[in-house]
Amino acid sequence: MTEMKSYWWRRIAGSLLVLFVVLILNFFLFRLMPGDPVATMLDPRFSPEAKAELSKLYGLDKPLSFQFLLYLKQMITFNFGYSFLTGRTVWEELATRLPNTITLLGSALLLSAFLGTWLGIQAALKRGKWIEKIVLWSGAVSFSFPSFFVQLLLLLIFAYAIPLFPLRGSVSVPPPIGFWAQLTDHIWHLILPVGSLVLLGFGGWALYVRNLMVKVLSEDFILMGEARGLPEKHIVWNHAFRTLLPPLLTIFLLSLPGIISGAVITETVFSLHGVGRFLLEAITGQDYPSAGASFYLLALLTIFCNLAADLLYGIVDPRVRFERRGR
Amino acid sequence: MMSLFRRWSFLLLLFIAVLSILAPFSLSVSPNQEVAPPFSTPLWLKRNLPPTMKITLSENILKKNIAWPYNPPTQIHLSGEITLSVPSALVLETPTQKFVLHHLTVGKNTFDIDGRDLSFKQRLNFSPFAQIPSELFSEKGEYIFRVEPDFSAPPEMRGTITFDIKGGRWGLLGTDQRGRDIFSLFIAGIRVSLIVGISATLLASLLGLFFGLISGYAGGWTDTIIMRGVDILLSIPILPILMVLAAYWGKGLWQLVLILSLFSWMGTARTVRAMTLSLRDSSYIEGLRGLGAPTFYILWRHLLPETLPLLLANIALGVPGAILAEAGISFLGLSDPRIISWGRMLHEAHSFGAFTRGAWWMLLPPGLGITLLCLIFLDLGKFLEEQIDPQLKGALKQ
Amino acid sequence: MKRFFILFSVAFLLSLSFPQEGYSFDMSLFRGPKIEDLYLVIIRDPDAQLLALEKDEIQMLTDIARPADIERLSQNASIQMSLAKGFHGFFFGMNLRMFPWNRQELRQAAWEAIPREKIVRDLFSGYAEPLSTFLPPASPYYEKDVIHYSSDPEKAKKRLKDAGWTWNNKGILTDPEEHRELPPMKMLSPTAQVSPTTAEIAERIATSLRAIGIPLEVEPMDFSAMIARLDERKFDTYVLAWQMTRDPDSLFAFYHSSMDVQGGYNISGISHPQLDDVVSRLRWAPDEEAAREAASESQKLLSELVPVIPIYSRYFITAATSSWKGYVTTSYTTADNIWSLFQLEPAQGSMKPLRWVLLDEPRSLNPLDTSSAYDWNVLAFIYDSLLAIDPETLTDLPWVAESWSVDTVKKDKHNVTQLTFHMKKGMLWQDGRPLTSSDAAYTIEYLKNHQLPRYYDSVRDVENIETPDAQTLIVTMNSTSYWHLHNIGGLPLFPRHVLEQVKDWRSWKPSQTWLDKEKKLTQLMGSGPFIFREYRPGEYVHLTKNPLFWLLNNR
Amino acid sequence: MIQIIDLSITYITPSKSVFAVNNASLSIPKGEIIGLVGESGSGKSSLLMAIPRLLPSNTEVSGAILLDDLDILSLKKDTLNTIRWKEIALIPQGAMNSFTPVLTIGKHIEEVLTFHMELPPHAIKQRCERVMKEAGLDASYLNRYPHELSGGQKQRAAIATALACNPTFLLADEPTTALDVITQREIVETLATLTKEKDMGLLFVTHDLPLAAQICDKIAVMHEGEIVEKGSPEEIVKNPHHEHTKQLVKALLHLEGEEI
Repeated sequence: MTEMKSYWWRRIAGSLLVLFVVLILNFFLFRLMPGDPVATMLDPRFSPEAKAELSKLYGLDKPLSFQFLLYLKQMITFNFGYSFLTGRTVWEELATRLPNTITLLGSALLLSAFLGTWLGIQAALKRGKWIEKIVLWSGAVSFSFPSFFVQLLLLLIFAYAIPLFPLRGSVSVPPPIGFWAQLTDHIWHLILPVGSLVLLGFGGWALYVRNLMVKVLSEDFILMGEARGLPEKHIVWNHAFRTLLPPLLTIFLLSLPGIISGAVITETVFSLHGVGRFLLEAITGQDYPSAGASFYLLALLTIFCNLAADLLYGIVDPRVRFERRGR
Repeated sequence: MMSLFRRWSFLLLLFIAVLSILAPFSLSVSPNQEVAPPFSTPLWLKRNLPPTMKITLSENILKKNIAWPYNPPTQIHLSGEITLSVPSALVLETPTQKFVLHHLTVGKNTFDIDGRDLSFKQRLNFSPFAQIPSELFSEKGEYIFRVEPDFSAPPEMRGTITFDIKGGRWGLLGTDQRGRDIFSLFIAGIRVSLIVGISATLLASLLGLFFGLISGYAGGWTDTIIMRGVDILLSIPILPILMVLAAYWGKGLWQLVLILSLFSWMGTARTVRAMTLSLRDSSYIEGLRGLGAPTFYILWRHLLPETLPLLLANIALGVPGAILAEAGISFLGLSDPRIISWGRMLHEAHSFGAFTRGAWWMLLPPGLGITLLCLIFLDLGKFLEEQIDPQLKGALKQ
Repeated sequence: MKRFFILFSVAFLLSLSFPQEGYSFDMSLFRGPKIEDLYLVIIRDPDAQLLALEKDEIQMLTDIARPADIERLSQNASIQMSLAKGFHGFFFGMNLRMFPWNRQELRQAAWEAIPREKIVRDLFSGYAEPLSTFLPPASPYYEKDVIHYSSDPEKAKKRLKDAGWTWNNKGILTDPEEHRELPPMKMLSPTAQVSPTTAEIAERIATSLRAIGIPLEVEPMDFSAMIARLDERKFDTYVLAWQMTRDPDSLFAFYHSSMDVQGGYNISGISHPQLDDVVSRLRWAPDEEAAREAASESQKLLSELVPVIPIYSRYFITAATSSWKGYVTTSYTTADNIWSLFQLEPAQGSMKPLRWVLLDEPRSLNPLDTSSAYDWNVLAFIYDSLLAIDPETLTDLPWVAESWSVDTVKKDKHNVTQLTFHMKKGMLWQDGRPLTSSDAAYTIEYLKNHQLPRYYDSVRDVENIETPDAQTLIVTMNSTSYWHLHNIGGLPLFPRHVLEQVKDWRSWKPSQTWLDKEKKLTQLMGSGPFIFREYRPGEYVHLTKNPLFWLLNNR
Repeated sequence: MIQIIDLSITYITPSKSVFAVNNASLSIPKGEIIGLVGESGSGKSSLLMAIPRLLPSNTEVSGAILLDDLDILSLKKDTLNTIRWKEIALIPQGAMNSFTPVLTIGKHIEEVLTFHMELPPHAIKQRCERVMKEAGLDASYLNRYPHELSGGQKQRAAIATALACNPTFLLADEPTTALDVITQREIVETLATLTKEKDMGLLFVTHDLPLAAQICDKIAVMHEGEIVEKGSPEEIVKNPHHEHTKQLVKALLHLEGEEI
């Protein structure tokens, strides 16, 4: 097992290197950006001395090297200091927003992955039938529609014209009393945003799974499955899908960081309180601590997902495990 | 290759490309020119809106009748430079009411009044939110526009008064918030979306090919360095980099293409590397190396042709991504306002309230345009993919 | 842009005006608030706001900017609209420190070339006012007869020709003295994503100036990057909007040569001895007449020197659903003011929670630290101040202070202003403890000692504070200025027993720390009409009626 | 007994249709090894695959394949499934990756047992070990993955899987082509002895006439889709009638130099 461990140590060391480089890049990224955060607090009542005092507070007047060390300490200890925009600690800001974004993106990703996979498999099984046409077209459409265009349309139709779903936010005002009432109210609020993300997302999955499935079904061991008199459903799920699992899981994990950008638009259109919007505001508002923290977390998420994808691939696909041991 | 030319997507792409090349010459109106009042509706929309009219009064004609079978106009504008012998008033008589538009004094009068000015609304004691054109032209029938003397004596008048009644209808797709013709903007938008889409993906694919081949073939240290570089680039979100680079490099079209390609080559690099790895150990490459063929020769003559079909498919599938990225970037306001692209049109329509105004003719053309362009490239990509891997041929083949 | 547009009608309550004899606005008519629950619902997307109002999910939508929304709502019978002139001013600024903008006639010609009326008509469809003065018309110190530059490119060209300017074959202006051709210049403007309208206006100004031979291109950039370029004085021209207050003393901050420093607001860099003198006289005017006279004189001089070119002043427009009755609107404030809140009740049926919009997230709900308008939308309902503002005439109204006096006294050889406030008896904090002059004194001392940036300029000149008895507060300043009354009278009053518990004002989180658990009262507690109950991030802020509010049983 | 009567198979492709087998008839009695010899493309694999109806969907099959009195071609899908592997088991070509890469060999055998025989779990485990031993593989290979086995081992595992439900007939489609000569011999011998011991019928498809000659009771020669000759190995080698068989035999003689 020693080669296995050395392989993993090399992989983890590589990721830590990547993380460190990302940290340095993030730090300088914002210092490079022209502009000074305190300047944006434009208010005739702020005298020059008041502004100078503020920048002292945020430690902006200290030499760059000092700021970098402070930044490193903050990142490692996960306390990210104060956000310039709100004066609250960055962690607090993220804490109130993370649950919303995670539920939104998490459920959207899971739903579109499951729906997409199931449709992809059906399309591969029933070649030439209408279901394959749907998958091919929905795959194409989900790659080409600009998201906010679709989401606003959905909002107009299903929340305004036909008042099926609420127009905004994740809880109705005043909030219902009782855990179950609040839960159903929350879910009722999330149907449209999550639904729109799934509508935009499942096509990609369906197309990807269909192509993979078509390849796998033409493999010899599937024919052998039939030769062994196994029922078709058993072959499809226990043999074909089982071989499909490793690449599917890796793509699922690798696509996780990418969907954050989708959050910005969805959260604006449906007035949801999430990290996406906060991220954009932190960037445009030169809010170094918040932006720096958000990117640090995003980089962590990406690196973690890459590592997890590697690990999972090894577990799920024996060939890879064997291959690694050999090298 | 022949079957490529018969494909619907290829023909449509050809048509659109030709359209965008001919655009600058064929369009009667230049995209940046202000042609009509902002947010005018397209001509074919049968809302029975009046045509744009200009009614003038001068020395000998102090009264004009206007036949009015239409719905109310969207804008009215009153301007003039006259000298009068007698104090009088500029009056508009509707079938049932009479409105005094402007009091004229003896001697020289210059005035420039628009239906949207708050002072004009207050003078006619309408509420500040009233729509003057629909208040004045509320009924269908005979209207009279004339200079009426305050007292009995008929006034002599020198100079002219013009009464512009703007129907608020214009061209094929109406006008945007700056009164520019949306149709010519739409045609001009093709050029940018095509250029950004194709050149960004081409550049990205070349970069991907270059790095993929080298890291795949060379292996060892170079491979790890390039792959770690790819990991680093993948874990940096594109958003802030775009803002920093846009702030530094300025916001031109080619800066945008450069930025886009810099952040989309990693995917191609990985696929090319995987392919090179599998080919590298194949027997005939081994044989070539045995014969002492230089690395460059092997890469150029053998590995490159192998990866080319995959690359073509990759390019065709990459273009939609680039087009949507451009639309996303202009949605965040990072693109140059002087460049007319579909993404920009969609963003401006949205931020100036096209959705609430129900101006779907402003939103659908760019939105569907982007979608159509993406579908075309997706179809081309699929076609190329099927050439490489026939099994993928789905039921789509007509 | 939203960041520094302080919501006019609410911040209004805190800023002050000059006192006039008698009160035309009859405060005694008001008993209230009648409503029990007030929800400030957070919606940021303009489309979502509009749809929520039309569905009566919110009863009030404030600060509507897009003409498309205004037209649509005004045609809706179940919605009442209200319009008020504001203290907003949008300016085109030039760098007077270098050629060519150091030439006065070029600036005057530029003013004539910019089509202000057309911009207001096209981009705001009339819901803004072409500005031709340096103080918005709503200001009580607005001076009408100043030099008026009507928008006419021909007149601008004629003015330049008379002054000896010539155009080369490419149509670019060359100046009469050194025959130098105008270099291609840039105009700094925020990006279209942050503020689409401003980017549009910048484009139109550039085109109109190019038409008379001034080679100018718009350079859209990220807002904070633009501010940095302005601070470093590395610019040719720029466009920027200011939110002023009803006091004209901001003219000092904008146009006095001493303010041309890093972080100072004299960005265009005008330095003219006569102008310096008149704006200083305005800043340190001992009384109302001196202030009025200095204000008119400075506006006349500014319209001649043209350091910046005023373009337009935006109106504040609010829409409210007619499912409630009792809205109070005046020419200076739209329906979303505190007086409406005292009288509002459902048009028919039993009492139900009132839902108003909050345009963006309240930043920190920490009154000591924040300067964001969205925080003050909430805090203004919780805290009181010594004086209030008459929404009809912008004069001062008795609030916590029943009466007050402004005197100039001798303090070791030079004159200083002394303010005496007589506070109402029986005033209570929301937790039932008495509100006395020692609370007010401690508040002012706390703000001064900790140099809180937001209040620094208001309390900097406080010399000493005396509280002879529980209802009397005497504040002596170290200089004479008429505006001290407004600066001190407008401060929010904080309970002493809470301020004493605040260790570090920056990290103080009043909305999240209990003051009195049984009464469900947080440290975010004042003496105002509403008690803070809950802030649910991204959703709403919930306030309930303060049963101890003195205006409830107005004697 | 499996009887193939006038079987013809045509492949339909969008451009043209190809006649792979042209009314061939052959019978495989229980307890005998029948060899089917022909060069590649002669249609022998198609014939073999037609028996358990494993031909791809774009094929048209006419004629009849009788398993004792049952016509396999007309069977409904689920009854066909009861016959597959229970009656007729298939041993694939060595080159085919006949095992699902992500499942162990043991899992493959257990799967077939659970579907075709009602056996308690411990009986299944025992049976797996037994068939592995019969096929000449150590029981520890049960929890190995397909890619961990060499070509020969994979073929033995295939045989083990085929024997799991002790079928009455075995169809071996060029089982030893991709293997080296020594392993080839071992595999063939294991196959032959097992068929005899268990009194199964074996159809042995190959292009290698000498190999077939050694183990088969009867040999049929196929050429361009038709069975051109049938007989015992001796008859085929001694006096080949059809031109094609003659060439095959000539190639055989040349190899070994003297008469058998």
